[in-house]
Amino acid sequence: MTNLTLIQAVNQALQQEMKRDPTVMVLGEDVGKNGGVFRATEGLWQAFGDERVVDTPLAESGIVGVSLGLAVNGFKPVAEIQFDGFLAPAFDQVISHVGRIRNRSRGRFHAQLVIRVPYGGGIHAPEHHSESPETYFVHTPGIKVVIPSTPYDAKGLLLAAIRDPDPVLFFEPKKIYRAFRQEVPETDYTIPIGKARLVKQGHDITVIAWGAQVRTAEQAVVQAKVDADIIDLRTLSPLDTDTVINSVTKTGRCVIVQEAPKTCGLAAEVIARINERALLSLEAPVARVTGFDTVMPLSRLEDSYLPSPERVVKAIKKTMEF
Amino acid sequence: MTNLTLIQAVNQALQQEMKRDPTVMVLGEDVGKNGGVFRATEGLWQAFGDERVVDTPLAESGIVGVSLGLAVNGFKPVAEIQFDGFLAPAFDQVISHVGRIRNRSRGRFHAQLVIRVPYGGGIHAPEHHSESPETYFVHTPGIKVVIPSTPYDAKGLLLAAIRDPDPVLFFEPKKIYRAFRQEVPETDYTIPIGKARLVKQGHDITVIAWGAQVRTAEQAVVQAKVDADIIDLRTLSPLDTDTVINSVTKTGRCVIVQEAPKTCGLAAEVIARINERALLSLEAPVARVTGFDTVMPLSRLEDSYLPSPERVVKAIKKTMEF
Amino acid sequence: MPRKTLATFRVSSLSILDAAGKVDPNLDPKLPAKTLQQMYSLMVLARVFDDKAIALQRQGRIGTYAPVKGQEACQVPSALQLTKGDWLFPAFREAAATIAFGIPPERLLQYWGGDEQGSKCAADKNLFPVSIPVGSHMLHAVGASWAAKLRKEKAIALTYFGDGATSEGDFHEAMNFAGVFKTPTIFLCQNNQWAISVPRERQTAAASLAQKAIAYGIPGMQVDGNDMLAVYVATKEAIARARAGEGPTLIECFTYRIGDHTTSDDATRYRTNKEVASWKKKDPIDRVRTYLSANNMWDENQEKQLQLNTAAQLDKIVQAYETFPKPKINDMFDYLYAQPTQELVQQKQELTS
Amino acid sequence: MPRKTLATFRVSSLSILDAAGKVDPNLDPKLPAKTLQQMYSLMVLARVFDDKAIALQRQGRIGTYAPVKGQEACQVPSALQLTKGDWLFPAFREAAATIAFGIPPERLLQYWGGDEQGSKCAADKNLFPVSIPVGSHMLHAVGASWAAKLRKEKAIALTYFGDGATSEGDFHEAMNFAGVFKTPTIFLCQNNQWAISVPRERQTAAASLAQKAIAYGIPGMQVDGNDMLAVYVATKEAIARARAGEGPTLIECFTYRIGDHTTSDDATRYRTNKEVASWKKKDPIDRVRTYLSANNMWDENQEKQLQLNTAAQLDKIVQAYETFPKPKINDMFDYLYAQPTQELVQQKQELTS
Ligand SMILES: Cc1ncc(C[n+]2csc(CCOP(=O)(O)OP(=O)(O)O)c2C)c(N)n1
Ligand SMILES: Cc1ncc(C[n+]2csc(CCOP(=O)(O)OP(=O)(O)O)c2C)c(N)n1
Ligand SMILES: [Mg+2]
Ligand SMILES: [Mg+2]
Repeated sequence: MTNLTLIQAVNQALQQEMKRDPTVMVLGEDVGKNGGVFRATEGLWQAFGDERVVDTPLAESGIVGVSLGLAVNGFKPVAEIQFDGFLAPAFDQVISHVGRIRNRSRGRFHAQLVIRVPYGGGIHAPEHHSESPETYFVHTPGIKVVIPSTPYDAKGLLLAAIRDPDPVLFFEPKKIYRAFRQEVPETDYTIPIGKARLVKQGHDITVIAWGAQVRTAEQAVVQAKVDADIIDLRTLSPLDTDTVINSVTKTGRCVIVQEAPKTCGLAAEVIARINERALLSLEAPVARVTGFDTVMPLSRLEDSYLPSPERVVKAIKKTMEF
Repeated sequence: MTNLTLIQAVNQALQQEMKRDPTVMVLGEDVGKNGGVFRATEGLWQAFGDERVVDTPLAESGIVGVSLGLAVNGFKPVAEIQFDGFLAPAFDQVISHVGRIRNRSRGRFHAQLVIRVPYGGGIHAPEHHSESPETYFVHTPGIKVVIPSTPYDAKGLLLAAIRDPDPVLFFEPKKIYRAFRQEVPETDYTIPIGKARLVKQGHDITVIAWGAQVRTAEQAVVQAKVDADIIDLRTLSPLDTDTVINSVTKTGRCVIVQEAPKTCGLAAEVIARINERALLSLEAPVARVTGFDTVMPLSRLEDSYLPSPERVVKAIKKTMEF
Repeated sequence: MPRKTLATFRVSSLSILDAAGKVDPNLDPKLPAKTLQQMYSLMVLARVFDDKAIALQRQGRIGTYAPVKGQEACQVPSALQLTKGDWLFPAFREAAATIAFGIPPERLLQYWGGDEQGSKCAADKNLFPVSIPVGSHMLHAVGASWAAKLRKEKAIALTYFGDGATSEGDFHEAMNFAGVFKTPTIFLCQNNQWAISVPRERQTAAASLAQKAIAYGIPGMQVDGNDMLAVYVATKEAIARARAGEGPTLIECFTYRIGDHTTSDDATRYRTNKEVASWKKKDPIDRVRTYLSANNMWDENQEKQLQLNTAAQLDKIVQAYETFPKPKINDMFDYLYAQPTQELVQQKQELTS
Repeated sequence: MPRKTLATFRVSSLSILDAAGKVDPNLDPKLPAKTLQQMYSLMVLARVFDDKAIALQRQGRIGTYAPVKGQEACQVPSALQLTKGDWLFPAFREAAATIAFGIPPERLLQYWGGDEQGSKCAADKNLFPVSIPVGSHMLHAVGASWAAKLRKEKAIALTYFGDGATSEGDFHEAMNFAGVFKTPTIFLCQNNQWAISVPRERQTAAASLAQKAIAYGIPGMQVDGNDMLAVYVATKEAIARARAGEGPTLIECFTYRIGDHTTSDDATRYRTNKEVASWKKKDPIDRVRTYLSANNMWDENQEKQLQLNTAAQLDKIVQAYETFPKPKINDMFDYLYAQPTQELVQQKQELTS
């Protein structure tokens, strides 16, 4: 056991899995000697060399498309896209090919590949460096979408993702890359993809979040002094609907915290599922605390854009008092 | 007044607007001499010449990126993306640039441009030719998303889109390009972007659809023999929430028909808004009849994938009997 | 104003068997008669298959189809040289290459007939499914061949695409990755002069597509794509270089699409009969027959026999296609992931119950 | 095996003012002293601005910043030649070009300080906002300059980007569209040898970036990017060609990023001090001062005066920056559309109430 930050846990997972499985490769921009702009791949190039830790040309569609080719021919690429905003140039490869190859070939080929992406706002970075693009991929068939919110989960989920026979988009909440440490076993363990985490149990209300917003939710619950279930979705696709429904059936009230723009965000899907399976349990409308339907602003206004504990508290209170 | 098909109405709108406004340009793959693979741009090249009706190289990102450049320097490009599935290569330009230039430049530049895209399934076309990608763009700030379901609306909405000072993604339901004719005035008229259409008024239930699925909804309502409000959303972004809420407040029941994969589709957002503003009016969960969370199959299974009147009837009945 | 010359480049072209069926003796690869006859027979099969597929589409027995007619000499001599372990990444107009690669042609009908099962090739064949998004699949060829190289295998990847595809960003990224990582990838561009209705000159201001290789520091050449021998030789050399670890090659096959773009297209809208007729005179199959006959490697009897055999083969192909079981509704749910998600299981139940 | 030569290509390179400050007399454009002094002064201003921006970042007074140090000679002589109506499309490292284009430098600080208002240039300046997604903005330059051409105006567009950007698909599509439509676009590639930690050789196997122009049938050349005169001459010719309707040009400026990639980067992790030191000897500003002094166009007094003036100017710039009003929360809602949507109005209310 060591006390690790989230990014250290990512690094450890990569280190250990590359050692264990010689078909695991890491590729992307600046992942080699530089160890990644966030240092997620630090030390890998030194340990595993130029053929397994590959600095690529600056081309995201190329990185993903070539990774698919590597994957169908026996490798397990872990591609890094440097920032969330730069997934967009790779969008076509992800949705038109990566998510389809198993289905298109009726199982003859499949893509065991992971795309790691530093995700979300909170570090006052330039434009396109603070995006929350999960909706695009949760809506897309054939890809799994995972996002840890703790160092422990980061390691276990990343190992599960690399071993998953299907493509996994692995978002890493960059705001909390180094925000806190947690005991992370050095041993090999996985956390099942598709299962949410009950962060805390309560009776009055369900608060749902993922990524860095789990911390916002936790803070808000303390501030609001409510007895809440807090659910960290952990896997965004496939969604763990049962955990959500069980909780909401119990509490009858729910607030969802989402960093992405509001409209057509994942929170809407969660609400739709609650509507479908737990409507009669609801004592109040499910509330959304989200980013706004505008572009993530540059740093001066970033904090106004992101969900804050205060906004979540307000929503909790409104929901409790409905 | 002439009896026109939907695609003829699109063509007429383009003809008339190009005549009226010399800054309107049409560009895309095969839009020139060939008149577009669906003939939407038929006759334009002959009428307006090589400089205003431009066959481009085969590159969607290029088409959209260059259109943005044309737009900021005084033209009003109407770009055609040949099929819905080929919007994906242009995704980065649309979300990273087209939807952002006004905000990014604090109003110094803006993009008065339209991207026309034949949309959706139902014509037994090859893979990637039958997609419903609206979620990706409704979730994206800065772009409007419009989809007509009748010839009359097609003309009025397209004229409004070309004249809108902001970028509009204009989806055209290809299944009904030639499915029926409607009286379309030859005169100049626009239909406001952002307003839904009440197709039919009723009391028992609200059925919501857009694009080709409006017809499915209409057929289902007849088959189910219910007295329904049928709403054609017409503009998907910004959503006309008021029309939805007014109707659901009245009927207390709602079915949404969506061709796209279920999870994180637009129907979820509509449900979220109903939840937020009309929860207490609901007598039953809002039902979704959608495409499935898998890849649109090739032609043999296409009809099983698409929402059918039968599936909508089933959902209506279940909702009525809840 | 005088400047220093930083570098000079040369792009070469190759043609061996001309339209009249005459071989350039200096360039003749002197292939065994058997090889020549095999390639000829495969081209003939591809041609009748193509006609049949169009007929089936007209009868509503398959869906949209993209004919290969006129491009057989680009595909057969190149795909035929692939050996066990090699990879083939087609676009959507590669019926001839697919057949030459040894895939049962009824699989092509199954695919174009609207059933994904048609894309499930045998375990010992590395044929990637048809890739509809133009230009997007070359990256996969780069990746797969890179994997082979990393494992120190001799396998290579051959990928086909059109003149239009060279305009896509992914073409650029694929060529560039291949150059940087020296992957054993053959980029075979079938410049058939048209991308649907858009002529080659509208795709790029470059005088040739072959010269695009210069941008990536890799070899590129143009060959007569209606010349079976030139394509054979160029591909052979490229494959040898790839297997020897010398990296990728771009081959521009200068050819022509004789038919419509697909069965949904009407090419008379945008090009002249005269142009088509002039290319028909350069037919890639006719010239081989002329050459073989003139050199005593083919006679009327053999031709008759071939026609009969091919017709019989075609009947069997169509029969095999029509006896394939219909796709099941479950198929669209069951192949998306190794294990269907709970949501998919529910959706399947909902639909099938 | 012999083949015909289809085509040959030549890529040229240009350098006029060497690292020692010596001019090649055969190539000397013989610019008026005033022009030379103006360019020199602007480069000096850009240099001190750059240092100041880094300092401000260290003090937390602006956010991440991408230094231009070492690349001033790529930017000043090119941007300075733009005239009214012309367009400039920067990437993110174009402080020197932006200043030379006549934009108040405090606007740069405002932008890097985290306020979009910094990107709102004056109505008579066509400066596009900083484009962070690498390679994506050249398409806009093609479109804007095409628009000018269609209106038969003389305006052109100049766009800057790095060696890394040439790997992106959008670079390819932009160059290709420009070639096909002969748009008046100058593609100025600052090959500063690094894309963050990735060296030039890893971006492409091509020996030069200039040769990539061959793929698009447009002129391309390499110039010494630390040579103000070479950049001036190459850009001037390209602009003249563009205005004359002769289409686009690719100019590869061979240069070096002296500083870190951005203030978030630590370049010592991936490159040697020796390499940096060797490039410092080729400083683009020093050589101009040496040249001007040796040719009686600059003396110590002028230098002193310039340093004083520049320092004073810099103070004013910082002061101007710090007196800009803070961005308002409303800003993020009010500029997305011409008219905010109902949803945005509600969201704004929700946040600000
Ligand atoms: C990304 C993308 N854009 C558009 C299309 C529609 N489309 C199909 S084939 C084609 C032309 C292809 O031309 P080329 O690459 O020359 O191949 P050819 O059809 O001539 O074999 C187009 C535009 C597509 N399939 N994919
Ligand atoms: C599409 C995209 N991918 C990745 C990044 C992250 N990134 C910012 S600058 C940079 C390197 C750019 O290199 P180059 O084009 O040579 O320009 P330079 O920084 O050297 O001026 C990278 C990878 C980005 N901004 N955009
Ligand atoms: Mg073609
Ligand atoms: Mg660089």
